[in-house]
Amino acid sequence: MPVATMAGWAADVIAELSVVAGGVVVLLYALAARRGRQAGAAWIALATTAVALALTVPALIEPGRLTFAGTYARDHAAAIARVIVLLATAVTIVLSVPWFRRDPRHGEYYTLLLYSALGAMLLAGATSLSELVVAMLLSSATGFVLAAYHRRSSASAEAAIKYYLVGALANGAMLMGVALLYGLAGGTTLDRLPGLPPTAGPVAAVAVALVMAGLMFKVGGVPVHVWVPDVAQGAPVPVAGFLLAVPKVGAFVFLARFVLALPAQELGWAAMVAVGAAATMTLGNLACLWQDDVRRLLGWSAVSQTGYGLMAVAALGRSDLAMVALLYFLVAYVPGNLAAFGVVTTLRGRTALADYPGLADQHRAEAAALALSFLSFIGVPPLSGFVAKLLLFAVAIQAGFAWLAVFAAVNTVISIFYYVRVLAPVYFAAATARMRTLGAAAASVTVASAAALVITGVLAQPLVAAFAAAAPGR
Amino acid sequence: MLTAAIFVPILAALAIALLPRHRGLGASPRGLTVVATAVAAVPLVLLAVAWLRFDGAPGFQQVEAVPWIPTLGIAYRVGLDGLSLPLAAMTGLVFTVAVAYPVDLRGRPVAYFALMLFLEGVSVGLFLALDLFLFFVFWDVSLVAMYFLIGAWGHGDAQRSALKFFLYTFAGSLPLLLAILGVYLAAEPHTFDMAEIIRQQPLAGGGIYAALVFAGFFIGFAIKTPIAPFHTWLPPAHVDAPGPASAILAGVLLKMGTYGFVRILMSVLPDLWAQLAPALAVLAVISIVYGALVALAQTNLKRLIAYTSVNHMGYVILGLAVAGAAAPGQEAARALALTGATVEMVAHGLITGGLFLVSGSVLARGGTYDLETYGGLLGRARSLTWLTALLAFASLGLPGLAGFVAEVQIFVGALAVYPALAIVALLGIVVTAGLFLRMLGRVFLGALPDRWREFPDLGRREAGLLGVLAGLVLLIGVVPGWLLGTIDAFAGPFVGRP
Amino acid sequence: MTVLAPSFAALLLAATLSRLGGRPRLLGPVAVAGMAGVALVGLAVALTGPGIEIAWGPAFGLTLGAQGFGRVMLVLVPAIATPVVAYAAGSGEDGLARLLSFMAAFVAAMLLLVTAGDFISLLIGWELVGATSWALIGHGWRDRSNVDAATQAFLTTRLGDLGLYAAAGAVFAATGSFAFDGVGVAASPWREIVAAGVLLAAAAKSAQVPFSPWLFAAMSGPTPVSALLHSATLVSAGAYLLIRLAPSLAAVPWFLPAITAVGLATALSGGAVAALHPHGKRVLAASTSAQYGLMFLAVGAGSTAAAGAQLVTHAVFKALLFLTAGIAIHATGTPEIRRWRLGRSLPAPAAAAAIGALALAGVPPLGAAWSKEAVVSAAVAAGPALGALALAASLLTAAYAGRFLVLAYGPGDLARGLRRPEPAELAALGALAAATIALAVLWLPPARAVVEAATGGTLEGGSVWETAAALAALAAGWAVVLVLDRRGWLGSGAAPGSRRVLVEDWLGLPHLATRLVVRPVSGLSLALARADDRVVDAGVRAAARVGRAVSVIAARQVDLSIDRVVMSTAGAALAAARGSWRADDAVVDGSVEGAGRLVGVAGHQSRRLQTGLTHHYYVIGALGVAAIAAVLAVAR
Amino acid sequence: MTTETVIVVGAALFGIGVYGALSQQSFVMLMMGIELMINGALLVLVAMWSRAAGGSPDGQMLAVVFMTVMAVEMSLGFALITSAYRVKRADITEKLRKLKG
Amino acid sequence: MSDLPVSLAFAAFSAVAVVAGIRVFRTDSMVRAAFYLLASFAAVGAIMVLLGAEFLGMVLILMMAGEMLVMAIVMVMYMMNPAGLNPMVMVHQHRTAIAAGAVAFLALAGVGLAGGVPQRPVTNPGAATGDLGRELLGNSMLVFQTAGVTLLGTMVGAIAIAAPRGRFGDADADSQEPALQPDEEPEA
Repeated sequence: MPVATMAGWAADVIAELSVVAGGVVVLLYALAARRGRQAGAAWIALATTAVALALTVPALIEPGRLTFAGTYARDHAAAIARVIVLLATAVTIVLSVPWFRRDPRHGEYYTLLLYSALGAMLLAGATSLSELVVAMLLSSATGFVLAAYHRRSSASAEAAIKYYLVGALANGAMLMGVALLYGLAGGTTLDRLPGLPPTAGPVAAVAVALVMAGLMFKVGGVPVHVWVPDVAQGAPVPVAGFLLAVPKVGAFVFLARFVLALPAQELGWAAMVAVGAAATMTLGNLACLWQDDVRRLLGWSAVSQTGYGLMAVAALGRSDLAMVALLYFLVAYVPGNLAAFGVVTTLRGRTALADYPGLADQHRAEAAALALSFLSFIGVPPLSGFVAKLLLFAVAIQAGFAWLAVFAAVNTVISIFYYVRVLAPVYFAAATARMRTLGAAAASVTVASAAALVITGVLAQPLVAAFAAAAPGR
Repeated sequence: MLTAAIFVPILAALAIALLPRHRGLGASPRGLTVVATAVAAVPLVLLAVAWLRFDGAPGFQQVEAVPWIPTLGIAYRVGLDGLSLPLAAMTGLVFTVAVAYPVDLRGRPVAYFALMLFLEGVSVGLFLALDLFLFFVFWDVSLVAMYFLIGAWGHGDAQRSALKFFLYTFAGSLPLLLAILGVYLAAEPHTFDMAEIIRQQPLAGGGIYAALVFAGFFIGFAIKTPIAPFHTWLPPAHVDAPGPASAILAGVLLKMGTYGFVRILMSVLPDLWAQLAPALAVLAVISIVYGALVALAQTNLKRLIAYTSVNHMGYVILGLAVAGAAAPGQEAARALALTGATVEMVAHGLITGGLFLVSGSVLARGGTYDLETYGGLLGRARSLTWLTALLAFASLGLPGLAGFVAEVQIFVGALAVYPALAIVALLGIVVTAGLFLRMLGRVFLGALPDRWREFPDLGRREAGLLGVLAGLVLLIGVVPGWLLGTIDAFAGPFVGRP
Repeated sequence: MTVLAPSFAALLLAATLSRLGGRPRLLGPVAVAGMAGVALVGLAVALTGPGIEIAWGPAFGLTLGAQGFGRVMLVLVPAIATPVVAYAAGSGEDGLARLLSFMAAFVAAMLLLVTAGDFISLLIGWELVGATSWALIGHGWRDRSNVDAATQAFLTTRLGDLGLYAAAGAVFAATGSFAFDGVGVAASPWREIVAAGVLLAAAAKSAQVPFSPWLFAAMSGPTPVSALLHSATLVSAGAYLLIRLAPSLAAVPWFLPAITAVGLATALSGGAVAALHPHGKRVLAASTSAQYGLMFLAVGAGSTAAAGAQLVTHAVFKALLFLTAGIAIHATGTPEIRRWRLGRSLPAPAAAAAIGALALAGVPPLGAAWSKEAVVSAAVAAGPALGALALAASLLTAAYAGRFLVLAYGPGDLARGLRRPEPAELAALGALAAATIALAVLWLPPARAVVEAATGGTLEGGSVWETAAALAALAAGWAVVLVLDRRGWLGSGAAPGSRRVLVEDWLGLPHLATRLVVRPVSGLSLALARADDRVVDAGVRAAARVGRAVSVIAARQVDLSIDRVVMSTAGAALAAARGSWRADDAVVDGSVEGAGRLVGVAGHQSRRLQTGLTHHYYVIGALGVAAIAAVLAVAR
Repeated sequence: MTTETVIVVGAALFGIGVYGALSQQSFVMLMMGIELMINGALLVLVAMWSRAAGGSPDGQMLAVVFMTVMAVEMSLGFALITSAYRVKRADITEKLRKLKG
Repeated sequence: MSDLPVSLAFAAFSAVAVVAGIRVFRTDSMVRAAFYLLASFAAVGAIMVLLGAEFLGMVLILMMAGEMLVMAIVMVMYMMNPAGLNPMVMVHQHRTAIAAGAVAFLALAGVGLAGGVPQRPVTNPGAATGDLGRELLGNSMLVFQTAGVTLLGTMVGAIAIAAPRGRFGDADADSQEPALQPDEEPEA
C-alpha cells in the first residue's frame, strides 16, 4: 500500500482522528490532574469538538466520495451528521460539567463521551458491513458505560444493564445478518449489495431482518426500542439526552445508506420500514400518555420521534426529498431533545411531573425552552419540528405511503395531549416551592438549543438546500 | 406595508414578552394596555391605508414576496384582494378593541398583552398570506397562542377547555397540512404559491387523489369554522375563555376556516366543490337550523352566543356552497351569495366579537353567565343594555345593521340556486330572533332582582370600545357600498359573472 | 326634496325626542309639532312624487319613490300619528321620551316602507317596523309579560317576513334585480314563490288568520301604541303591500282567491271574536283584524281601490276608537268593557266614541260607510256568494261596533273619582273625530276619481240594492245589540271552558300555535341541546362494547401465563376498551372525547408492554425480527 | 462439508443461543447465550468466506471484528454486572424491574 | 485434504459444538456451563480451521479460553450457588424460549438450505493468513483502527464503572445525581 494513499486516507478522516486524539488527551489529563481540576477535561473535550467541527468544514464543501477502499464515505450526509453529532456533544459537555461536579471520575467521562460521539460519526460514514459492526460497537460500548456512570445510582445501573442486554441481543442478531449478507454479496462493502443474486430472496430477507434488528436498536425503533425509556429515566440526565439523540444520527444515516443499497425489487424494505415507522410512533405515543415522570416521557417521546424519522427512510428512493427530510428531521429532533433534557438537567434532575407547576413563574427561560422543545416535537410552526414534519409528510405521500402520513397525523394529535399535560402546569399553575437550578452555563446551552429550533425553523433554506445536495452513495 | 402590519405586532409582542415583570412598564398594567392598544392599532391603520390604495381590479394586489425556502417552493408572499382585505382589516379592528378592553389580567399583564399582539400579527398574516406554507404557519401558531390565552386567563374548567380546543383544532389542522402537501406535490414544479397553484389547477382532473385533498381541506376548515357536527370544541372554549379571547376566537379565528374555504378549497378544487355543493348546502342548512335551535335552549349567556356562531357560520357556508355551485345563468345570484358570505364573515366578527366582550363585562359584574339569575338590568345599566340590544339585533339580522346586509344577500343567492334549502334556512332567522329576544328579555328586562341593585353600568372605556364596534355595524348596515364594492371586486370574477 | 325626506324627518324627530328626557314639558309640543311637520313633508313628497335610486352595493341598489297608494300612506301615517302622539304626551306614561322617540322612529320606518320601490327597501322598512314595534309593545319592560308579548308579536310577524325574503330572492333569481317592476314579468316558478311570499308576509303583518293572535299580544303596549300600530301603520303594511303588488301578481291563478279566502276567514272570525270578547282593547284589536280581512277581501275581489279607501277610513276611526278606549281604561282602571259605561261620566269622549263606532259600523254619511260599501260592491261583483259573505261580515261589524259603543260609552251611572282626560288627550280625540267626519267628503261624486287615481285601481259601481242591503244588515246588527243589552246579556262574561271562551281566544289559534309550533320547537331545541352535549355517545358505547369483546379474548390469554402477557398484548390497544367500559359513566361528552378516552386507555395498556423484565423485552425483540423478516419477504 | 451444512450448524448454535438468551435468568448464563449466537454467526461467516465469497480478505477482517465484538461485549457485560451487583445486589434479570411502564 | 476425512471431522466437530452448546444450558453448575461453552467454541474453531481459516480458528480458541476463565471467576464472585454444588435450574419463559430458538434455527437453516447462497469457493487457500494481514493494514485500515479505539474505550469504560478504588480513593463516592436543593444530600 503506497504511503501517499495512506496519508490521503488519513486526511480524509482528519476530523475523526482529531476526536480520537482529543479523547486520549482528555484521558491523560484526567489521569494527571488533581481532583479539583477534573472539570478541566471538559474544556479539552469542548475544544476537541470545536477542532473537529472546523476540520469537518471542508467535507461540507467538497464533492463527496468514498475512501478507505470503499469502506467509508466522505460525503455531505456524513459531514452533516458529524456536525450535528459534534454540536450535540458540545452541548452535552457543557451540561455535564455542573451535573457531574462531585463525581471523582469526572475526567475520563469526557473521553467516553467523545468516543461515543466518534462511534456515531463513524456509523454515519460507514459504507461497509465491517465498519458498521465496529462503529456500532464503539457507539454501544461507550453508551453502555455512559448510561451506568452514576455508580451509586441503582436506576442508572438498571438502565445500563437493560440497555446492554437489549443491545447485546440486537448486536448478536445483527452479526448473523451481516455474515449472511457478506456471503450473498461476496464482500463487505455496501456497493456490492445491489448485485445480490436473484436467487437470494429468502436468505436476503432473513439477513436484512437481522441487520435491521441492530439498526433499529440504535435508532430506538420497534421492536428493540425498549431500552429508550429506561435510559431516559435512569441514566445521568445529560447522558440520557446524548444517548437518545447522538447515536440515532449516525444510525439513521447508515440506515439510509443501507436501504438504498438493497435491491428494491426483491425486498419489500420500504413497506417494512413504513410498518416499523407506524408501530414505533404509535407505541411511543401511547406509552407517553400517562407518564408522570418527565424523563421517561421524554424517552417514550423519543421513540415516537424515531417513528416519524423512519417515514423518511421508508420514502428513500421513491421521493426526491426523502434524504432532505431525513437530515432535516435529525436537525430538528436533536436540539429539541437536548433542550428538553437540558431543562431537566438545569432543574437539577427534577423529573416528577408534580415538580413542574409554576416553572414559568420562576424560570421563564427554562420554561420557554421546554415549551419550544415540546412544540417543536408536536410540529408547530415556525419551529424546525414543523418543517421536519412537513417534509416527512410530503415524502411519505410522494412515496405512496399516504396512509403512513395520515397515521403520523393522528399520532401527532395524540402527542399533543401528553406534551400539553406537562406544559399546562408549567404555565398555568402556581409554584409550590422555590426551584433551584444548576446554574447559568447549563441554562444557557439549553436555551441555545431551544433557540436553534426557532432559527433552523425560520431560516430553513440553507439547510434544505444543503441537504438536497447531500444524497449518500451518489 | 402589509409585512409591517403583520410583524409590528409580532415584534412588539416579543419585545413585551422580554420586559421585566416586576419593574417598569412590565409592572404597570395600565401603561401596558396603552402601549399594546397603540401597537394593536398599527395593523388597522396600515390596512386602512392599504384599503385606500386598493383599486378594485381582480387578482392579488400590493404583493410583497421574498424567497424563503426556494428549494421547496416556499416563499414569504403576502398580498390582498377583495376577499382578504376586509377580513384583515376587521381582524385589526377586533384586536384593537379586544386588547384595549378591560379584563382580569390575573397579575400577568406582560404575557397577556404579548400573546394578544402576537396573535394579532399572526391572524392578520393568515388573511394576507399568499403562500400555502405561510398560511399554514400562521394557522397553526394561532392555535397555540389561543390555547395559552384560554388556559391562563380563562375561568371555570379553563385548562380542559383549552386542551380540548387545542387538540380538536390541531386535529383539524393536520388533514389540512396533508391536503396542502397533496396540492404541493401535484403542482409542477412543486410550489406553495397560491396564485400559481390557482392558475395551474393541478388537481383539475379529479380522481381519488383530488378527492382526498378535498377531504383534507374540508375537514380542516370545517373544524375551524365550525360546521356542525364538528363544533363541539366551540362551546367549552368560548365559555371558559376570557371575554376578549372569546371575541377574538369568534370574531377572527372562526373566519380562518371560512376564509380557507374560499381562498383555498374553492379556488383549488372548484369542480369538486361544484359537484359537492348541494351536499355542502345541506350541511350548511343543518348548521343553521341546528345551531339556532341549540342556542335557543341555552341558559348560559356565553354558550348561547357560541351556538349562534354555529348558526351564523352555517349562513356563510350556505353562501359559499351557492357561490361555488354549478348553476348556469345564475352568476349574479352566486356573486351575491359570495359577497353576502364574505360580509357575514366581517359582520359576524364585529357583532359576535362585541357580544362576547359584553358577556365578559357581564361576568365581571355579576360573576355568572346564567341568564336566569339576571333581569331588569336596563334600569341599572343603560349603556350595557342598549349596546347589547343593538348587537343582538344586528346578530338576528335586523336591517340597518351589518348582519342583514350579509344575510339577505346569502338568502337571495341561495334562493336562486337551492330554493328549497334556502327556505328551510330562512327558518333559522326566526329562531335566532326568538333566542336573542329571549336573552334580552331575561337579562335586561323584567323586574330587577335585589342582588343586582348595585349592578354597575359599563365603564367609559368599555362603552366606547363597544361603541366603535356597534358604530361600524351600523355603518355597514346603512351604507354598505364601500364594503360591498371591495368584496365584489373579488366575488364577481370569482364566480365568472359576465 | 328627496323621497327619503319624511323618513329622515321622523328619524330626526326621534333623535331629538330621545334627548329631551330631562325636559318633559317640551316633549309634547315638540312631538306634536314635529309629527305635523313630518306629515307636511310627507304631503310635499307625495305631491311631487320624486324617485330615487341609492347604490347600495355594486350588485344592486335601493329604489325608492312616492308611487301609487304609497303617496296616500306618506301623508296618512304621520297625519294619524300626530294626534296619537299628542294623546301620548298628554297621558304621561313612564319613560315618555323613550315612548315618543320610538313612536317617531316607528313612523320613520313605516314611511320608509311605503316609499320602497323594490323588495330590499321594502324588507328594510318591513323589518324595522317590526323591530320598533317590539320596543313599543314592550314599553312597560319591567313587567316581563309585556316583554314576552312583544317578543310574540315580533316573532309572529318575522315568520311572515320570511315570505318577503323568499319573494326578494325569487324576483332576483328571475330578473336579476329586486325592483317591484320585475314582479309582473318574472318567469313561472319564481312568480309563484313571489306570490306566496307576499301573501305570507302580508297576512302575518295584517294579522290575518292564522297569525291573528299576535294582535292581542300587541295590546300589552300603552294605548297610544295600540292606536298607532293598529290604525295606519304596522298592521296596514300588509294590506298596503297587497294593494301595491296584487295587480302585478294577478296572473298567478291561485293568488287572488287565496287572498280572498284569508280575508274572508279573518273578517268572519275576527268579527266573532270582537263581538264576544270582554276586554275593551281586544275587541278593537279583533275588529282591526276583521277590518283588514275586509280589505284583503277587496283586494282578492280585484278592487285595490276599495281596499285603499277602506284602509284610510279605518285608520282614522280606529285610532279614534283606541284612544277612547284608552281614556276609558285610564278612567276606570280596568280593561273589562262591561264595567265602563262611561256615557254620562265622560260625555266628550263618549261623543267621540260614538262617531268612531258609527264609522266602524258603516253608517252613512260617514266616509267609512262609503268605503265599506265599495268593498261590498267589489265582493258582489266578484260573485254573489262572496257578496253575501261580505254582507254577513258587515253585519258582524255593525254588531260589535254597537256592542262596543253601548258597553263602553253607553249611558251608565254617573261615576265619581274618575281620572279626567287631559286636554291634550281630548284634543287628540277631537282632531280624529273631526277627521272621521270630514271623510264624509268621499260621498261627493269627484271622490271616486280621486280614490281611483290615488290607489291606481278601479271601483265597482255600487247599486242601490246593495246599499239597502248593507243598511239592513247594519240595522239588524244594531237591533240585536240593543235587544241583548236590554236583557243584560250584552256584557255578560263567558263561562270558563265554554265554546265562547274558545271563540274569544281567537278560535283556539294561540293554543294551536303553542301545540304545533312553540312546543315542538322549544322541545326540539332542548333535545338537541342535550344531545349536543353528549352527541354520539351511543357510538362511543358501541365501540367500547366491541373493544370489550376483543379484550375478553385477549384477557384469557393474559391469565394463562406471564409469558403470554407479552404475546397477547400485541392486541393491547384493543384490550384497551375494557377500561373504557369501566369509564363509561364518565363518557358523556361526545364521540370526540370518547375517542380520546379510548386512546388514553390504549396508553395505559401499551405501557403494560414495558414490563421492566428483560426477558420479556427479548421476546418482543425476537417477535419483531420475525415480523420484519416476514414483511421483507412478503412485501414488494 | 458444504456451505449449506455449515450454515445449518451455525444456525443450530444461533438457535441454541437464542434459547439461552431468552430462557436464562442469570446474567452470566444469558450472556453465554449471546456468545453462542455470535459463535454461530462466526461459523456462518467463515463458511461464507470459504465457500461463497471466494475467500475475499475482508471476510477474514469481518471475522476479526466479530471476535472483537465478543470480547468487548463480554468485558463490558462483566463490568456492568459488577456495577449492578454492587448497587442492587442483582444477579438475575428479575431483580431489575424498577424501570418500567 | 481429501473430502471424506474432512467430512467426518466436520461431522464430529459439529456434533461437539452443538451438543456442548446445548449442555451449556443443561448443566447444574455455571462453571461447568462455562467449560461447555469453551468446548463449543473450540469445536467451532476447529471447523474454521477445516474451512481454511487456520489463523482465525486458533485465535478464537485461545481467546475463548481466556474469556471463559474470566467468566468462571465472575460467577464465583457474584452468582448464588457459584460452584454449582447443588443442582439448579434458573430459567423463565422456558417454552417460549425453546420455541424462539427452534424458530430461529429452522428459519436460518431453512433459508440456508434453500440454495440462495452463491457458490464461490476460496481461490487461494494457502494465502489466507497473509491476506488477513494485508487487509488489516490496507483496505480495512479504518475498521482496524476503529476496533482499536473501541478496545481503548471499552477498557476505560469498564474500569470506570467496575473499579471501586480510584486515584482519589473511593471512586464511587458522590457518583449520583445532584439533589433538588443544593444543600440537601442526594438520594441514592
